[in-house]
Amino acid sequence: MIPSLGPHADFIVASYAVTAFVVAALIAWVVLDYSAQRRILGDLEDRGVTRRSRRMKD
Amino acid sequence: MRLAADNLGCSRGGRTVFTGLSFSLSGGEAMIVTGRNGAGKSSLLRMIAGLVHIAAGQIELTGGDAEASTAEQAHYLGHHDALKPSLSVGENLGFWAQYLGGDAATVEPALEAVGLAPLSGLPAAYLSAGQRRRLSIARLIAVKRPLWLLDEPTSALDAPSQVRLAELMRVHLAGGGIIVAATHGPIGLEAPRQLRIGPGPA
Amino acid sequence: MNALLALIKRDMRLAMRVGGGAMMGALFFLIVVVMMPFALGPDLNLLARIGPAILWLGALLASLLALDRLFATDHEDGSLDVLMMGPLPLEVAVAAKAIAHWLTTGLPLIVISPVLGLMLNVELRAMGVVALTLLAGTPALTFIGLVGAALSVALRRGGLLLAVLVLPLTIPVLIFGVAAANAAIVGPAPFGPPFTILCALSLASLVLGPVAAAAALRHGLE
Amino acid sequence: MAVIDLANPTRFLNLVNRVLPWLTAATVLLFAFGLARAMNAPDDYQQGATVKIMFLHVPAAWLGMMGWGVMSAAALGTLVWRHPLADVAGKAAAPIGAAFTFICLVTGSLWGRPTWGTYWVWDARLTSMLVLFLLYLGVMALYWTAEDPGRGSRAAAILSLVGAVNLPIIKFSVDWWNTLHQPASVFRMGGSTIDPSILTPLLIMAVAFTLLFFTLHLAAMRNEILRRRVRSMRLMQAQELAEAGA
Repeated sequence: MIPSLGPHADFIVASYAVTAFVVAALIAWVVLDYSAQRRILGDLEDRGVTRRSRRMKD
Repeated sequence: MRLAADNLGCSRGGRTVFTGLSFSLSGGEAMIVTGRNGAGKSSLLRMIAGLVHIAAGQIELTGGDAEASTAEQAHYLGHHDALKPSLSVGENLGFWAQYLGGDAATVEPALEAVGLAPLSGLPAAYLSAGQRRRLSIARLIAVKRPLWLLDEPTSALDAPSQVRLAELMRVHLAGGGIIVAATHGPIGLEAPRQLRIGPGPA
Repeated sequence: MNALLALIKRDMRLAMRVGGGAMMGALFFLIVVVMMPFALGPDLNLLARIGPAILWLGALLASLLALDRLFATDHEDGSLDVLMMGPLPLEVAVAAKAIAHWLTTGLPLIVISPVLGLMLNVELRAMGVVALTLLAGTPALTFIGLVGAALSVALRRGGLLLAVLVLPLTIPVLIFGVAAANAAIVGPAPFGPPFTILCALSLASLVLGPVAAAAALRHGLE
Repeated sequence: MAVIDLANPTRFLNLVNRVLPWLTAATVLLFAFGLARAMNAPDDYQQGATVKIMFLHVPAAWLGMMGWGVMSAAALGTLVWRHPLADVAGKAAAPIGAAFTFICLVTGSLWGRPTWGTYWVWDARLTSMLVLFLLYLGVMALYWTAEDPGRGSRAAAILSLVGAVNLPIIKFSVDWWNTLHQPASVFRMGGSTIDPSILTPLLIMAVAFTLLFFTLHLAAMRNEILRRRVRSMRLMQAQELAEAGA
């Protein structure tokens, strides 16, 4: 299944590895940022802080 | 504990601000410095804090830590709050507590004392002017130093906070501390000593 | 010691938070180095020959550019007053700020310099040498710049004044930094002497810089 | 009606929450398909197997440029229509566009080593991408430096539009500078010479990368909306305490 990559296999593998790494970093950034923001929001809501828009509705 | 100033003189940019100023305060005493704008109230406080060069005369704090200079035994509360907006309330106070020789355990009670404990995790950028001022005052509580130099301490504070500050000052004086405050108005202390700098009506 | 670490930690934290300048120096370095071939032409042989010099000039400008706010922000928000009343001698406090600044600005420059070396066709081994000279020399730049930063606070003038004050003082660092890099890459002069002098310059400025900066700050308080 | 609905961040969040799993699944499937086709693509008669780098390099280049396009469109939305989601979209696009441009530069450099014998050549294409990368870093630095998100996003919007106008000029001048100094001897990957056996996987990979871009972009926009919500709640927290007279 694995095709031969010729004399420059290192560079090809390196390209795919770098791309995979950068994409993984982007995904990690998005996911970690999401959970961090959710955690802070949860903390604030636990402390009873409300958003302005919600308070006006009450 | 005694703070004595003898024949102090101050000049800024070649202009003489005041000369021949002498006073002496012992532990538990507070002094209010009054005078019109530019009379040198702030300069006097900064001189005692070691932040302005003493042009003439001398200042001495006796009966405290013999190893430390006057500046190291004093807290100076200036016009600026010495806060970093990107650090949280707790981080700001925690840094000053550590830097000035206190320890981290004093941060929480100090925030409690100025009523900012619920905001500990909030970046200081979100604070109002009065809250920033109170956080600045918390520094005086977190690290124990006998001499408080307060420049317009009540500015930006609302009435309840002024009452709270007066209470903190009374506790400090009762513990043998000394307060020198420059102010235009009353700061809520009973019968402090008065020092008027400069000629003319206040 | 506690106070010293607290100050270093605070300054590094400030540099890395929103509004901080941790990566700005590295970004400026990148841009200055990338601009060079547009002026010189993309001749790889020429770039390889003058690559170390370009990298050194870029690092010099980048480390000074980020320095002018070092004391200015602390001065404006009143922190400097409180810093001066701490138990640390002012010389030590000033050195702590310089260390934090080097860690957040100087170190990233060295870390990205190999990538920029690649673009200037500097070969890999030579790039290691250039990075080594930068590692030895950039502390000198920071600690010399420290004096300028303190003077510009005292004189209440920032920005370009700092560069005008400090750039002439960094000439020796530039000379021996580039000389050491070139000696190792093209020869024929030995690498040892200029590199040793470079290290000596860094060590000397490590001592003299904070003393002079503290004197400038104290004097500026008149 | 639909636009007004989307202008409400809560509605938008609900939409993102519903769409994101499907989009993620589609991206993964398309990547699996595209990578399998790319692996089995025949070698180029001139460049051999290194042509496989193209399946990453070319889509990354397209998306690097498209990222700036998204930012410019968002900038128009911010400046002209003051759409509340527009500056969220602009801010979220910048790091993603920069990352794809970075992938393009690195894979280009790794492709260049066997092709040109050196990692970096000041070739017009790569140099233009490098300038684009620098512009991305500038915009990100601007977002990073501004403490007030509103002011920061307007400044960044102006910078994105100026960049969008400038990019063709930069491209032209870099081409001119490059031909002035070097004979145009670098390899070409012009349109019609590509064999379908390579073109098909390339197009599949391009679509996969595009889906990846939008998946990440939507997720990053959701994060940014939450971040702004945190900010406004913190402001409320400080204010409520002040009102309580504490």
